Amino acid sequence: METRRLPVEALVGAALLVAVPFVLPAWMKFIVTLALAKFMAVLAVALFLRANQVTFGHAMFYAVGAYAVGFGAKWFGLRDVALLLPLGALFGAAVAALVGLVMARYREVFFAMLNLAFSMMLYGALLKLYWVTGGTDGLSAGVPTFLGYAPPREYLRDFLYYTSLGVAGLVIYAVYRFLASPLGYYLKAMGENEIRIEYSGESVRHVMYVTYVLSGALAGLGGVLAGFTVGHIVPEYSFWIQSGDFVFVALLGGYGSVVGPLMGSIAFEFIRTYASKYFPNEWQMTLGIIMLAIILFRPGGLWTIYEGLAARFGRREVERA
Amino acid sequence: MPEAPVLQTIDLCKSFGMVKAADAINVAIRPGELVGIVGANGSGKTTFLNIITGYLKPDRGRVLLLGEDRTGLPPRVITKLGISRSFQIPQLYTNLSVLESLLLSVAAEAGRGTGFWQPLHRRHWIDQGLETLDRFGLKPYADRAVSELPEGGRKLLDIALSFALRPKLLLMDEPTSGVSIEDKFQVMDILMKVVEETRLTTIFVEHDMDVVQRYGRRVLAFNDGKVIADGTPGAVLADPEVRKAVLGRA
Amino acid sequence: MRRVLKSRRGAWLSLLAIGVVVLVALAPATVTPQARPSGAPAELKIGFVDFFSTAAATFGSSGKSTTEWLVDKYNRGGGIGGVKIKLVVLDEAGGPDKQVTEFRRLALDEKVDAIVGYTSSANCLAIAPVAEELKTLTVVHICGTHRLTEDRKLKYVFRTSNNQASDSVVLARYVLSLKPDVKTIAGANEDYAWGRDSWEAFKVAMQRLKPDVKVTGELWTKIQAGEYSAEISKLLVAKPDVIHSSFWGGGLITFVKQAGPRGLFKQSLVLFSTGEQVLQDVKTSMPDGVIVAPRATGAYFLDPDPAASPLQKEFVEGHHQRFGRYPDYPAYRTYQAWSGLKAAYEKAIKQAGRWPTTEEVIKAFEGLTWQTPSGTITMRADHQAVHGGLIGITKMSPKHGFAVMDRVVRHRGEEIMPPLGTKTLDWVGGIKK
Amino acid sequence: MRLLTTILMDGTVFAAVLFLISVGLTLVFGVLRILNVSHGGLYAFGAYLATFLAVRFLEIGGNPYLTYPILLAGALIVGVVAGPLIERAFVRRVYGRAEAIQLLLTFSVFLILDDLMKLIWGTKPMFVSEPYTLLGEFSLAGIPYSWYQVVLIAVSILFGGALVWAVRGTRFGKIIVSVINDREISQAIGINVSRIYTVAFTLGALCAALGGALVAPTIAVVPGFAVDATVLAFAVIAIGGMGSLEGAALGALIVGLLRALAVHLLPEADLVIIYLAMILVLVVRPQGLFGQVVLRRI
Repeated sequence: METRRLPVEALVGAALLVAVPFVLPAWMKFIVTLALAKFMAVLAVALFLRANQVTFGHAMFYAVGAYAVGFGAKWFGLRDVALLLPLGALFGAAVAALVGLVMARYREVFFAMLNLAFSMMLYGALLKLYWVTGGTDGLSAGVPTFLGYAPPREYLRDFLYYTSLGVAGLVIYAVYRFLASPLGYYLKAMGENEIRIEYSGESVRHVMYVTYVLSGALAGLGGVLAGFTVGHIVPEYSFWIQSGDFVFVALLGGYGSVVGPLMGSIAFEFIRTYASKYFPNEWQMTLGIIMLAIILFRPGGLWTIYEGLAARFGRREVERA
Repeated sequence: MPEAPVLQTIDLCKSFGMVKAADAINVAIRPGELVGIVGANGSGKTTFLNIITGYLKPDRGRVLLLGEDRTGLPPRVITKLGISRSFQIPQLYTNLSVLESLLLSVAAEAGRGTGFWQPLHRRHWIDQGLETLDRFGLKPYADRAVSELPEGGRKLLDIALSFALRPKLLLMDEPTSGVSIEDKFQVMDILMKVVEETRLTTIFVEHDMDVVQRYGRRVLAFNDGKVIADGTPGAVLADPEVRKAVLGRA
Repeated sequence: MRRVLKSRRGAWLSLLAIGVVVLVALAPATVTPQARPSGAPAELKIGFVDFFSTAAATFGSSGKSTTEWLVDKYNRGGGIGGVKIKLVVLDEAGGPDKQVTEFRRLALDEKVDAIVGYTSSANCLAIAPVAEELKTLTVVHICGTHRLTEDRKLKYVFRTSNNQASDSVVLARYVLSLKPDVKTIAGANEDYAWGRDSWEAFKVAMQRLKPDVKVTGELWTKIQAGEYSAEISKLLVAKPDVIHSSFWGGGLITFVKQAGPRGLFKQSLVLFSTGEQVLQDVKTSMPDGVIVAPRATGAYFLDPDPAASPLQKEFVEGHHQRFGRYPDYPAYRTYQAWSGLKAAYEKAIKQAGRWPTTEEVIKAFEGLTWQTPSGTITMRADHQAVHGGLIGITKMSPKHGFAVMDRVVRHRGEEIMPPLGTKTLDWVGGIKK
Repeated sequence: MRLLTTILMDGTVFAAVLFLISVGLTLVFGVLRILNVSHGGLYAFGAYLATFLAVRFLEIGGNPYLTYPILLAGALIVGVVAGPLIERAFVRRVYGRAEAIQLLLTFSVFLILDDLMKLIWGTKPMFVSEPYTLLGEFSLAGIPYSWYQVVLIAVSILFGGALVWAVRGTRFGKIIVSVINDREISQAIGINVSRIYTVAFTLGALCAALGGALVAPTIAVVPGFAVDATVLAFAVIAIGGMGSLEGAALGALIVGLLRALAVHLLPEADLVIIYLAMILVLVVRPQGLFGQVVLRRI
């Protein structure tokens, strides 16, 4: 049923996203680009939410990806997206592989807190190593090239947009496969019952670890794209509030599916922008109220709202036929 | 030379504070045996399973599995060695469907539980999974959420998940507890048919004398962490000490 | 029935009469004194971005009050070149990625003609390339990092106040004039770029001006930490002659509150590079004899003397009347930004003889000299403004109910800013007495 | 020697502040099993209202010595109004839901509180000095300290002691412990668990507000300081063991002393020392120093 429904909608969704630069004004295109970048970090967080684990520290890997861009530009003159994307993912995965050794043992509040602590350590280091990282002033990203090609300035944003979209597409495919694999199901299952997994001869720690490394790579990718999109990289990328935003967005979109976080990311950027437009002094409160409303009335996030609509719409079609 | 026991425990001891949950337990289970363990609540039956499968570490003594000392290894490793267990309170993935849950056991048994690229829903795994569900009478529920299963179904699925691992020894912890009296024997009939067909070495723990009497070939009676009787159902259940310990009357 | 009708008519008539009277009374005020240049838009939409949340909101509230006061004043006078200003206000909190998003929305969606603001160095560095990309005229009012104008060549971005190095140089010169025999210095700064830069420049300047000065302690606190007991103890133990601190806002007030009773100000000469900003808030808690600077801003609400400077008098009195607070240095720096933007527009209008393009405004801005309450400001070719800065030492003023700056010394812009084309850090290392 | 006493004194002062910030958080976690992110917001709210009332009181010419009860009154108001309100209106609805949801719910309450304070009290720093300076100073090994700092330490000890006594030695405490150990059984034996939750949350809110009110005289209250309080409190109770009162005390002492040590001997580490301690403790002893491991019954 679902498999039959999905491709059509996926195509429609993809077509809409492809059309963005032609339909939406330039500033909205920027917002969607940034949303696509952050989506990958949100997806990383959403993976753990499926397993009932919260992380208040994944901004750490997001920052690793972003600083790969910053350092690349500062020291090595690197500014090619095609080179920095895999590098950022690699660094993200490498740091996650290291931190994950410790983290795979922890669950629930401790998992959340320890992630927080590690990300705040990175935050502290980025502040501290002022002479290397520019401290809070941050680093500038280079003007990106694409496989060595430097697009004309007026098309640069389109290049970035479509690169982000392409990477997002690949990420969606990869994560979709991951979630459909045995390990993906074990991840979901562990939120409910770790004991049964251990008594199946599988290691929950291994499930956590692989997911952690994957999530590090994803958030790293997101960081690279965000670094190029925003153009400026600061320690706040690693701040716990940023991690909190990721969790919030995952919940807003709904972490039950791969597409939910994407919907959440796009919605969040627009909500935040309009909140600060209409309530320049109370935009935080506006976000808080929306989040409360989602939690209390739509715990499945935007995705379930959409599913509800689709179900109703689908039924009507059936009735008509 | 007789075949090595599937399971042998030597002088197993475990205390929780002042309570002795296992007190010098010496037991050997040979291949193909169907053993019922009977005892009142708190007599140490579940603790015995927990120690064998590595959930608890014994204070003293050794656990030999298939002839080798495996004392203190974690459940995951014990399970890999071919010792599966089910639980008094079913340990299920309530957020998955019945078939998905079972597929995870199938994948684990195939040694592919850690694959993260190829799908879980592979044709031959699904066939295998449905076949197992069929054995346990759960096929009609395959696409239902685990949370929707009735209690009897939950117990059966819990055992099916362990069975699908194709163990050399299956341990069942109170397979009929929580199941209504009317359904008890139905559940046990299904289980015993599976065990017989596959000639699986099986231990099941029960506090219900009737069930043990009817299905056990060999019965161990537990009291205060000690094995107080070991033999045929008739002999053990006739033992006045056992009757006193299990039923509270001679 | 008739009576009702009649009475109603009477009411309408009297309303009309009042309306006419009011209109007549207002007429002189609403007639624009300036003729609108040809091609002038209906309104000039300008964004103002400053902190309205987080601890830095203490700067933002001064920035906002000045902006409101000034824009009202300009609009009463017909706006800029006869075009009224429409203000769009945005919060600077939320990190650079939010600021970059907001900047784009301001420029492309709201289609603002210019943007004024940015207090945080990270934010001004982040939006500068975006301003260049979108060709949006941007006037940075407070952000102090020298990297803004030295990392890249700016075309659309101007900074109407001097950079952070000036603060430290002013402090160093003032310390040596008060206490020529200073032997030891220590720093208590927040552990981020602003604190690091401030201390580094001060240390280098001190060592350059008096080579035998020794550093006896460097403290790096968390930004806006609420507990300085250990830091204060350490400074009490080290007993340096001079303590430099770039603490600001709430953190600074907390430090003063905790250090005052414990005698730190009696033991050492303490200097606060942003101290002037909190004087009105700390009221009687600030002891006498503490060096406070409004960074290196050229004005203070008592200096130049309002009695002698009409611009200063109007601003100080107007601001105090409306907001119950005298303008502080973020207020003066906001004033500098708005008045610079206005002056640039007006010069461009004059040069073009019609409403100017953004490029023409930029051309007019470069080399512009304009008057502010804080004196004359010059915009250099590198889009960095040069102006004088003053500094003083606290003295309780019973008249005001808080400490004011005493023994004010004023430095000319050239003394405290590196000349055009010189890197700030090189220049600080080579300053002369 | 002098360095040692200075470090000890500074560390203890900071520890007292940290304890006041975090004790309510650990209490709420212990009973409700919810990490209340809005805790820092309540702390800040307490500080704001207490400061506001004290400033107003002094403005109308009140006796400075009466600012102490006024500060406490401010905290009391925040605690008994905001506590039940937040628990009944929001937190109550997510009992038994996924942990992520619980965390995010309190996070959104935190965001709302943060802006609410700004709307009520504006963005200019607010402060009251009198309670701090009134008590005078004393000298320890040649270094002057304020008596108010000693008061903070004393109040923390008294406060902590009172809480431990309330949990260990009173009927109410026994009920709480029973709820902590097993909700269902407590319900079965006739304890109104829902009311206990409200009371515990309110008590936590009260602790937070009280902490804020007591620390307020030493600081300037500014927008955004709730954020710092939140993260600090997290770190302290993670180190000490979440849900443990003794843990909060020990955690506060460790963090306080470490930071004082860092400031005096290794100022560069001031910023990261707390998180470093947290990581070390959690890696070696995941449940925190006083935390307990719970084994699932199967």
